[in-house]
This record gives sequence, structure tokens and C-alpha cells, in this order.
Amino acid sequence: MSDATNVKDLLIRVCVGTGGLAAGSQEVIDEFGRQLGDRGIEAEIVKKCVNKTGCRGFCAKDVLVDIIIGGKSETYQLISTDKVGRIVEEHILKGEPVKEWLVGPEYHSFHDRQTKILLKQCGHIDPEDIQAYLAIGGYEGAKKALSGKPAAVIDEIKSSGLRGRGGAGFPTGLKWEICSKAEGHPKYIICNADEGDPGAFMDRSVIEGNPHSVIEGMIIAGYAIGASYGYVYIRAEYPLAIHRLKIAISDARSRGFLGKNISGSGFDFDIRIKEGAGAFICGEETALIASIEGKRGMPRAKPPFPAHKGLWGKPTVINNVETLANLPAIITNGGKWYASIGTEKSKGTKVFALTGRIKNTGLIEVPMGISLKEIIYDIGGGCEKNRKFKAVQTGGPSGGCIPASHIDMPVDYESLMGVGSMMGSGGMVVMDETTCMVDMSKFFLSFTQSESCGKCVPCRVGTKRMLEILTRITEGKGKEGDIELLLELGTNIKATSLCGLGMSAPNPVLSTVRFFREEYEAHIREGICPASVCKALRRYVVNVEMCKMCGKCFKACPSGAITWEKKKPASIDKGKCIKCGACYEACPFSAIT
Amino acid sequence: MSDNKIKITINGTETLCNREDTILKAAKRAGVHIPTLCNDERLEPYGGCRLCIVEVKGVARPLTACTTPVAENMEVVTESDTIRKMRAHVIELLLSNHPNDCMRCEKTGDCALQNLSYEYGVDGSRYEGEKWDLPIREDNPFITYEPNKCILCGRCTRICNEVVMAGTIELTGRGFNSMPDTAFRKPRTLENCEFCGQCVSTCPTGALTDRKGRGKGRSYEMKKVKTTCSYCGTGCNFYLNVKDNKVVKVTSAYEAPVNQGNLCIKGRYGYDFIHHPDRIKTPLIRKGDKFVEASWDEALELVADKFNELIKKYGREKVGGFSSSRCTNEENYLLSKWVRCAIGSNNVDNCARV
Amino acid sequence: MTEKNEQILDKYDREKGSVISILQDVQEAYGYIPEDAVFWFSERLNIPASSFFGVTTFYAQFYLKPRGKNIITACCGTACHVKGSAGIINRVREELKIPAGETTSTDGKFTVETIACVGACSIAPVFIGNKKVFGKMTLEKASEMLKELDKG
Amino acid sequence: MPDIDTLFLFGSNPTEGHPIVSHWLKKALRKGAKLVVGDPRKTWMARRADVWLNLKPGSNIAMMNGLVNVILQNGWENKEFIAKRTEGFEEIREKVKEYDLDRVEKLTGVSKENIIEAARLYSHAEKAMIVYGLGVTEHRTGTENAMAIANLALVCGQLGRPSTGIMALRGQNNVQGASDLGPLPATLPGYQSVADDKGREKFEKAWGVKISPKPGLKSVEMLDECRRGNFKGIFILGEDPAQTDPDLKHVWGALEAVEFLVVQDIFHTETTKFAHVILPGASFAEKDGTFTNGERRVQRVRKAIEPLSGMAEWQVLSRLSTLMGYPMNYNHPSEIMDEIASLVPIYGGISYDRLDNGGIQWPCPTKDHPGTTTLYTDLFSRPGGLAKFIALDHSGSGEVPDEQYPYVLITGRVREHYNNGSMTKRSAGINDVVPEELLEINPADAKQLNINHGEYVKVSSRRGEIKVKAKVTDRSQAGNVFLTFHHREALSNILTSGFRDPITGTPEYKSCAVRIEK
Repeated sequence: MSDATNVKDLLIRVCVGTGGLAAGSQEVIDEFGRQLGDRGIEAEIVKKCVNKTGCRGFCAKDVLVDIIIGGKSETYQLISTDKVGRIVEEHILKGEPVKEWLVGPEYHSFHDRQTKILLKQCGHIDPEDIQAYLAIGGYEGAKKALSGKPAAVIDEIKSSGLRGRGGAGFPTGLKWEICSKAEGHPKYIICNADEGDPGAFMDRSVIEGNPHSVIEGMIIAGYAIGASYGYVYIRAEYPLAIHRLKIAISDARSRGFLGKNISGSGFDFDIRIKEGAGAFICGEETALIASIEGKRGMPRAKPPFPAHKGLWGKPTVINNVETLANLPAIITNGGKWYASIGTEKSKGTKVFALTGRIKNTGLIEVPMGISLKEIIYDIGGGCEKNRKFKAVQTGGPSGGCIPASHIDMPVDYESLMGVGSMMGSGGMVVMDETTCMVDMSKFFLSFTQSESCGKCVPCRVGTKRMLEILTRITEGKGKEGDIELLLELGTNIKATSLCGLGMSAPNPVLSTVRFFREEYEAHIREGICPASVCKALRRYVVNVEMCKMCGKCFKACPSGAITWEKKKPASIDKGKCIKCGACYEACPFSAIT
Repeated sequence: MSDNKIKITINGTETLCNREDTILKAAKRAGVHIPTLCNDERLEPYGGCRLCIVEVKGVARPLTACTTPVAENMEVVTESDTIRKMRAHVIELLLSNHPNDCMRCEKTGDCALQNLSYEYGVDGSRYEGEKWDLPIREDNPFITYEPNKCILCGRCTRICNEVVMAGTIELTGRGFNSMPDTAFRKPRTLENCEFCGQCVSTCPTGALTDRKGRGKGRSYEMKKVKTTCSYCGTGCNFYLNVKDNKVVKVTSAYEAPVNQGNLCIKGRYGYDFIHHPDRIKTPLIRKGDKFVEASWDEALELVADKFNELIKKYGREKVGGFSSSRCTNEENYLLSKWVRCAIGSNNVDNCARV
Repeated sequence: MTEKNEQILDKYDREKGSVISILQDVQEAYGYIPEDAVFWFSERLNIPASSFFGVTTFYAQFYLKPRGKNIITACCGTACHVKGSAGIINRVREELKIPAGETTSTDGKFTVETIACVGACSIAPVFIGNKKVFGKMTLEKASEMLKELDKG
Repeated sequence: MPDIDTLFLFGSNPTEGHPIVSHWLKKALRKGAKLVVGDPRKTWMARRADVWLNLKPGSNIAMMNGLVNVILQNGWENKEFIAKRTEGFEEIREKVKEYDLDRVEKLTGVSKENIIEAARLYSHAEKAMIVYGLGVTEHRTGTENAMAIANLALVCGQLGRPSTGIMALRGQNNVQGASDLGPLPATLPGYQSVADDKGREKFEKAWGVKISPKPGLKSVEMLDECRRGNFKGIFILGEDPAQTDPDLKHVWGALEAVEFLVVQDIFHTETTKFAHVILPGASFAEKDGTFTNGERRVQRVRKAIEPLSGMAEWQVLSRLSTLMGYPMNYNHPSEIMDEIASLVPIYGGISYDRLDNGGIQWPCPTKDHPGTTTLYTDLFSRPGGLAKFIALDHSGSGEVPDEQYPYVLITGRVREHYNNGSMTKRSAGINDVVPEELLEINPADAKQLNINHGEYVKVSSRRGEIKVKAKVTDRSQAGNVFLTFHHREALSNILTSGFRDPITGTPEYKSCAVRIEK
């Protein structure tokens, strides 16, 4: 027992995000509790956020555990209950960290190039404890804002140069100003947490990791535009985020940050949560409003803009999670401070979800204007298996593919637009030579097509037709002229669609045709998928030199396309082959290519 | 100019319009035609069909005229090569999911989609791909629904909910598979439908048609006679569609001040009585407890003599007449004149109070 | 039925724009959106049943038919088909007594759905039971899978 | 109309009776107008009302007096309007004092809270409109009911401005025109009294006959005289009193008694059964003419097909008249309208050539007059131009329920059918969706009488009985039942009472006592 006293203010941090929990972090916590309990050691175990790449973008290496003794911190990766015992014995008791389980150098490089404002607290505070948030100066921004005039808040945000993080990048301060001047009462502030892009989870991470920052942001925004009511429209697919938001809201209410006369300012404001019901289109502001009103989430034409006629026909501002979460810091540190980060037109930082064929997949926060190269190589560590980087898709289904040739371009709103992509909500999918660009754009198109609300003709029918053409190309049934037809469809859909979804749906196709036209042509003319992704265009042949005549392929083939006799190399009948790859998998000597 | 009027330019010509006008309304005032499919003046602007797109100086992408409010000194171009190409493309997409069976379609000659296809010279043939193949729905006596011909303009569902507030139909499903339908796709009955046929009256294609009128003749074969409804006291106008001296259908008179083309089940579907076999076609004279047919001369002479006789025998005060608020003004006037002049009493009354 | 509905109705107390929230609660309460529940609320709120139906069919989250406790997804890709997935699917449906044209067993324990190729042809025929992948499926293994899933 | 702040719908069920008018009201509701509905039945509008005044049949005056009283008690009246535009206010102020909330609650069965809220919504609205219908006029106190409504509007000054005023929804397509153009015993066309020498002389001159200054008999009186054998000959033009009049057995007796009865109609009706000569009528599709709708708009009826019988009514009447020795020579109905214009000032400016687009609302005195949209905007149609309050008392229905006949029968229309059904019942489809008469009865009552939905029941009153299917629905409140009068197989007017409004002679269709048995 005596050595227990040697452990000076021990702090243990364990990941309990969606991903962390899946990796068994709760069990790890319990195990630590048990083991330390047995030894009568006092320790504070902090559950930290957030999700599979949340806290430090490394939940790929979950369960991550920080052991902090007397302020000195060591981080372990891939921890499971069976490893806890040894950590307690050697590290906590004897003070000798278990070297082979500690995180490696890439873990640090991953962070050094980032600039964290939003994610700063993610992973350091307990998202379910308002005390923790207050301890790091939480709600100071709101208090400061409420002590001044709404107009002052708007000016502050204008001076910060903050632009909407939802994708289009409309100046936030300007949006507020229009709404604050608009006729009508009551006014509403809506937090758009309907993060639907495949491969994007920034907003979820922020809410799961630091929900109060969003609430504080809404208070500030609400005060600025004179809203008395706020809604958070959040995907039902985010149960953990919803759970933590609910806790945060009721805590904030009990502390008087929500409700009547907020911290003596005379400002009344409250927030309620509206859960989405599974429709990507509800990320579009007018559709989102329709959905909150309990209707089919179909967008309407703008003008009039929500700032004039929004929820229930009243002036409404809709900001996305990231935008709102930025506000407390901006108010506390001043617009000038924020404007000092980033480029001339794009200020501050942006959170990206770095995924795809890249080593360090993760959630990153970088200053605007950082080059793609830095993100992909310095932070992302380059493509996995050191394959050749081919392109990166930003902006999700609304964005486009940026080829390797543009790798030095800065990441900001205008530059991305310039190459036919967009900032979007912040998805960044990295692709290497094993990615088929036609297949890629087919994937995104099939997504947008299935999420089209059906109101306007170009999106409803147009995307359907584009998808049909892409599908036949990837099935080797492409025709001369298909590419031109895709381009014609794409440009017209962009030009004539009612809402953002339709206007941007063709981007993945248009940008890939622009930069990778030869891949399309290969599919159509030679009937080849260069990346050999499109099943129908694969060709399986037996490499006679390498074939050891074992017959495993023969047994594996579901369609009887393989002929083989003992001591004779196998051969594949193209006619019968259904290109399922069973033989390829089955061959122990990779003689099938 | 009054402060409610503002100046805008359409196709290079300055014109005055109301501040609250949309570009479409302003253009209509100025006599400029802009094609539309989802627009119906009885309904809120929708902006779904995208055909009314126009160029507005200073705006990068084309705007829909039906939803965009006018602004002082706005410069609008309603026809240009780009605009026409885009419209043609939209029509083409619509036709790519349309049966295109015009030769046997009830709506031929009166179909907005057919006319646009003609005007813009396009069909959907460039796109092979999925087409709707849904069965025709004739689950009620009045309204035939051919989903395959629906272009999702939403006019039927909007008029049902915005104007009639019957809530019979609503858009269902999503994207390529959305279509107007009843709750749980049940047949239309009085439980869920008023059978006012408003949806039919606004449908621009052959998707919704009057079942009773189907196959009775093409729109252009009909003599259309505008008249006033003979049921309740609202005074709705509509067109009697006549072919071969038979009333085969009633269609809306959108310009009517009282009802703007709106009708109820009686006005739109209550016309068959006109040619019903029960109609009395010749005068009938009672012989005992039977009625026998008679010529007009025979009958009228009998009536005249009989009334004169009664007057002689009992005096004018013992004879009179009822007229009806179902009859025309002229008939009512005439009856009161007849009683007062031919009979010579004031014993004339009508059911106007009922 | 009525009692459950009354509770939901009270919760929203006729506040405007509550159609989606009500449907979410209804699905929570019944596991799907029952027709008569829709008509029940329509009657009380003077909101057309068609509006409820329009919303229900717009959002992916809502189901118009009850789904089973266990969800089985059968791959219908070419490989699986060639290896006789159809036969196995039929057997599974028989064992679960799933009525023709339906996807869910009458006891509501299982829902059997089919999807296009899951891209695991090498282990065809492929079934996915409650997210777990079952490869190289045979009639025997199918029954085992059902037992396993039933146990949960 | 859509700019109304508060819509007060009283004794009218427009979604059934006037579907297209109801579109306007619905538009107002969608724009956020508050809705007050006074109706014993839970109609479509009542279900959606902010306040539903579910008053007992026959308690209209008590209801209105109660509302006025609440308004005066709270000082919600429009004092300026009362001072400038009305007279007789003191009188009514005293009268309504007798109608305190307790008494009104007892008389009408409407809760105090609802009465107060209704009064508040109507009086506080900037623009409030009252729309009433046959639920007001088809009582023996019909005229007084209407006056009581006028009192309410006057007290609040909800008159004479756009989106205010009182609108009466009238039953039939040409109710307005028929009363305008004089088949009335006491007035000549254009409401010109036969007693008024100047007016009478004008017509005597134009028509070349002498007209008695003594009013003739009302239809009811003619029928009564018939039954007594004192009335000998009647020409009935397009009317079916033997189905649509109340207390039918009474009517039938009269029609049997008359010595010579001529009926002109397009179908055989209950009435033609009694005729000595039946003349074929022409449907509205077979002739030219005009109808005048509820908003006094004169509109064209246009000939679409030849009369099936060869002649339209105007031709028949002309020939008959000529045969009787009074020549009438018209080549076209337009000539009749020109004659009307020359004799009837309110139609003075109306001629067919002006009616081609949209029609004209009278008064339209001259050829260049555009017609008149809102009436009474400046001056009220009484000498002196002041509106007069009229103090009224509750007297209730002529027949009230008792042990023997415990239920109140309300009769009215359904959307699908029209009056005696002679037209709608012969229109394909309509008769399929609504094939027969249904007695609307409240679930509670049905339970008590253990009547199931769809069962046949016997409905009887002091005047007779009919068999109909029961429709169990909460549209009818306990104690009230509802029937239409569209179906010859179930003549609901056998049951209705003979009470009538003494001034207009309108029957009390809206309330009589009945018994219901399985």
C-alpha cells in the first residue's frame, strides 16, 4: 500500500467517443478503476471525447490513454483491458512507461502542423460536465457579448472576416446584419447540425467533444440578430451528440445561460433540439426550415432569403455548427485576432475530416490557406502503402476532385471554387492510383441522386440520367458521346436546379472529366478500368509461370469459368467468367492477375 | 408614378409594374409570354419546373420568373439562346420519363407539355433509362390518374391543400420516385376526397383527367360555351363542352371573377342530367290518372283556355303562379309580367326565400 | 393504441409543425408507422392523413411496415446467385414462415432483405445477419445462423 | 375578403352549401384570420374554429344579445361609429342587459368562456366580417335573427369598410334575381311596391294594363286557399313544393284540391304528380338568360344546345300569354333584359353586351355605371342614412323537443347533392358516392337508442314519418339530428314543421321535434 502514496496527482484520460467506445474504452476505464482501486490509488479518470478520429485524429489507434503523473504526460495507443495491468505496474507504480505501447512519431507530426481553435478543448475536457467548460473560460464570450450592444457583436464578427463553414462561405456578420434589420418578430437562430456528407464528421466531433461551445455560439448569434429562440437541427443518426447536447442545454439552462434574462442582461433566449428524420437535403437551409415546420424537406426558391422570411415566415439565421463554435473564441479574443489567421479572403481555421487512402486518417484543424501538400503529406503522412497520390475530393458530393498536379494550391474558398470544387463542410477524401475516378463520381452521383428531393426537374430527372450513363460506363457499356452528354447534363443541371444540391451535384463528374477524361475514355473505348476497380472491366488471367497447378482457383470459381486438371496450369474462360475475383482471392501464389 | 408602381425593363422595353409583382406577373402585364408548367395563378409560386427561368442583369445564374420579386430598375431578358437551350433541356428531361403516347392521350391538343415539346422541338429520345411504368388508376367515378404522365409540378397537391384544403393528395416518396398520391395510396372515396376535380382542372398534362369525359372528343373538337352554374347561389362560371349538340364535359373558366376556374363536385360533374332519359321532352296532358303526350299547340291552347275560363268563372284573384329561383331573371320577370298582365292579379310568388 | 397515442398527443399539445416529431414518437412506440395511428392523429389535429403520409415517405427514417428484431440481408450478386443463394433465401423464408410478398416473419422476429452485390464474391453466397457477415452459406449453415441470431 | 382579421361564420356551412365561397374563407384562415363559428353542428369550419359557439337550434337571438351585452359590459363597442352612424342605441343597451351570461348560457347551451372569447375576437378585430346562411333565416324568427346579427355588427362598427360587413349566403343559384325581378305578391320588379302609385303607374304604362295596388297572395297563402277550395288555378314554373316545402302532407292536400294545375319542369317531380298539364322545361344549357348571384352580380347563362323540347320557358310564356289575349313578342331574352333595364332602376345599366366578361353587380343605374361592389359603404339604405338598432327578444323555435319527440331535427344540404336531387341524382357518379339519405346522429344518442352505423331507423314527427339509414357521427351534437332534403325516397320535409317567418314567409326548416326508433 505504501507505494500508492508515491503516485502524485495521477490523471488518466481515456477516449470514450463513438469510435473509442467501440474499441472498448469503457472496459479499459473500468479495468483501470479496478486495478487502481485494488491498490488504493487515488486517481482522476477523465472521459475525453470524441469519436473515431475525434480527439487527436488517432482513434484509428484506439483505445488511446494518457497517463499524466505530476504534469508529465505519456500517451499509449491500442490499449485493451489486458494491457492495463502492466501499465499500472510499470508506469504508474514504478514510473517506467511501457515503451513499446507508446504512440509513435507520426502521432506528433500529425498535430504539429495544426492550429486548433475549435478542437482545442476536444479531448481535454469532459463534454458532459459544464464545470469543465467553465473552468477553461466557457461562456465568457457570451457574457462579454451580452454586456454590449448587438450591433457591436455584429461588427466584431464582421471584423473577424468569419465566413459560413457550411460550404458556401457567406460572410457571417453580413448575414446577421441583414436579419437584424429585417421586419418581423420573433426571429430565430438555427444551428445546422444536419451533417450529411459521406466522409464528414467535423460537426459531430465538435458537438460530442465540446457541446457548450455551440450553445454559447448560439447565444451570441441570437443576441446579435435579436432572436428569442434557437433550434438545433441535428441528424437522428448522431445519438451520442444528441445525448451530450441535451445534457449541455439543460446544464446551461440551470446555470442561467439559457432562459429569461440571461446573466442579468435582460436578454431572453432558449434552445430546443429538432431531430432530423433521414434526408440529406435538409442540410439546405430552406429545406431545413420546412423540416422544422414538420413538412417534407423540400427547398424553396430564394429570394426571399431566410434572413427575411425563414422559419414560420419570420426572419431567421441559419449557421452551421463549426461557424457557431468559432464565435466564443472570436468574441473573447476579438475579431482582429481571428482575422490574423488565414488568408486575405478566408480567415481563421477550418476543420477537415481527412479520410480515404491516406496514412493518418483523422480530424484536423488547419489555418485557411495551408497548402494541400502540407495537409496530405505533413499531416496525413501521404498515401497508405506509399502508393502514388492521385487526387483529393473536397466538399463531399457537392465538391470536386483536385488532381495531384494542383497539390501546391492553397486551401481556401476561392481557390477551391477555382478548380471546380468547394470547401463544403470539410470532407477530404484522398485517392491514390487504385481509385477509379469514374467509379468515384458514380459513387457521389448515386448519393446525390438518391437524396434528391424531387421538386425540380433538372435534379430529379437529370441526376438520374447522369447516374445511368455513369453506370453503363463502369459496366463497359459506355458509348461514344457519353462524355459529352454528361458534360451537357452537368452544366444544365448546375445552371437550372432550384437548390444547392442540384447546383453542385454534377461537380464530382464535371471535375473528374476535366482532370481525368482519359480514364473515362479508357472505360468507353478500350473497355478497361485503369485502376481495375470496375468489376465488369476487370480481366482475370492465369500467369502460367507462377501457377503451381494447385486447383484452388478451380474450386473457388462460382461460375465454372476455370478449367484445370492435375499437373496442368489453370485457364480462365472469359465467356463464363463473372469477374467476381474469387479465384484471385483463392490463389496462394498470386498467379492470377 | 405612384409609389406602388416601379419601373423595370423586360427585353429592352421599359414597363411599369407593381412593387409586389413577381417577374412573371410583371411580364404578363407587359404582354410578354414566359413558358411555365408548375404555375397556376390560383396557387402560391412554386419554382419547380424551372421553365420560367429568365436572365436578370447582374445575376450570374438564371432566375425563375414565377418566384423572383421585381426590383426597381431590374433588367430582365426572357428569351435568349442560352435560356432557350436550358428550357429545351428541361423539357427533354421531362419527356425522357414520359410515355409520349400523345396519339391516344386524352389530353392531346390541350396539353402544356405537348405544346412545349412542339415549341422547343425536343423529345426525350437522347436518354435511354428508367421510365415510370405504373398502372392507370381509375378507382373512382370522376378522376382518372395516369401517374406515368405526371411531371411532378405539384399543382394538383397544392390546389388540393392550398385552395380546397381537402388534403386528399400530397406528394409522396422522394426524388425520381416521388409522385402525388392519397394517404397510403388508398382509392379516392368521400372519406378522403371531395371529388371537386380541382386537381384535374390544374393538371398541365394527361396525368389527371375527367373520367366521364374521356374518349368523348378532343379539346379542339368541342364547342366551349361559357355559362353560369345553375346550382347554389355562388354564381360560378364554367365552359360547357359541347360535341354533336351534346354536353360531354365541363371545363374551368379561369378568368371568371367569382371562381377563377374553381368548381365543386356539382358544378364540374353534375351535368349528365341534361341528357338524361328521364327528361320531359313533350307536353303532357292528364287523362284520368295517366299523362298523354301532346303537341305544344295542343297543350298551350288547353292551358290558355282553361286559365281564361277559370278567370271568367271565379275571377282573376283566384288564379296565380309560382316561379322559382332556379329560373333565369328573364323568366322570373316574364312570369310576374304574365300573372299581372295575362291573368291580372298579384298572385305571384317564388321560393326565393328557401 | 389510443393510450400510447394520447401520451404522444399530450407531449406536443397541438404545437404547430409537430408532424415529424409525432411520427418519430409513433415509430418509437410501434416500431413502424401504423396506418390507423396516422388516421388517429389526423382526425385529432385536423392535419390531413396525406400530409403525414407525404412526410413519412419522404424521410428515410420511417418504416410503413414493422421490421423484425433481427435483420438478415442476403446478397443477390452474380456470384451468390450462381452459387445458389436464391434457394437458401427461399429456405430461410420458409423456416421463418415469411408470407409471400412480405419481408418480415409473422412473429416479427426476422426481416429478410436482399441487396445487390456486397462485393464479397469470394465467400459467396453471402448473408449478413445483424451486421455480422456469414460467408460460404449453405442450407445447414443458414439454419445455424438463424438459431444464433435468434439467441441474440 | 382574404384580409379579414376575424371571420364570424354564423348558421352557415359553406364547405357543403357554398364550396367555392368557402375557398375565400379558407384563404382568409390560411392568412391567419381568427375564426368564430356559430353552429349547432360540428362542421368542417367548426372543427377548425378558434371558438365554436355550439348553440341550440333556435337560440340565435339570445346568442347575439349575449355577445352584444358582453361587448358593452367590457366597453369593447365602437363608440364613434355608434354615435355617428346609428340610432336607437339606448334601446338596445337596455334590452341586452336582460341577457347576462348566465341566462345566455342557459338559453344557448354555450359556455360563458366561449361567449366572452367570441365577443372579444369579433370586437377587437380591426376588420371583422360576419357570414351567415340559412341557419339564420330558416327559422320562424328568421328576419329578427338577421336583425340581431346587424345589431352586433353595428355595435362594433364592423361595417362599410373592405373586409368587414355582413354577408348572407343564399340558397339557390338565382335567389337574388328571383326576388329582384318581382314574382312577389307585394312588389313589382325591382322592389317597387304595388301600393306605390308612381311605381305602379310606370309599369301600368309600360305593360299597358291596370295593376291592383293590393298585394296578392304569398305561395303559402295560395296553397292554404286551395285547400279551402277558394283558389282555382296555379302555374308552377320550375318549382317542386311537393318535395321542398315543409310539412308536405299539408302541401299535397292543397295541390290535390286545386282545380287546374300547370307545372313546367325538366323532370317529373313530386309536384308534377298533381299536375293537369305538364310542360317540358329547358335546362340552363338550352337557353340564354341571366342569373344574379349572392353578391348581386348579374351573369350570363348561354345557350349551348337546342332545347330538347323545342322551346325554352321564355318562349312558352310568351306564346301562352299571347294565346290568353295578352301578346308578348320577344325574339331573344336580351330584349327581355332591355325591358327590365327600362323599368328596374337597379338593373338600369345592364344589357347583354355589357355582361360578356364577368358580369355586373347591381345597383347599376346607367349604361356607363360600372356596378357596385360593396353596398352601404357611405349611406345606409334607410331614410336619413343612419342604421337603426332594433331591440329583440328570444322566442325560440316554433316546436321544441318534449318526451314524445325528444330530438331536434335540423335539415340542410350536403355538398354532393342539390335540393330535390332531380339533377344531381341523375348525374353519373354523384349518385354512386351519395346514393341515399342518411340521418346524422351523435354517438351518445345512438348508443342510448342502441342504433348502429348504417342501420335503418324510423324518424317521426307530429306530421309524419320516414325510414332512413343512420350515420353515427359527432358532427351532430347530442340531442340534435340532421337530414338533407335531396332524396325522393326519404322525404324529410314530411317531418318539418309549418312554422314560418311572418315577414318573409320562410319556413322553419332548421328546427322541429322528432322521435327516433329502430
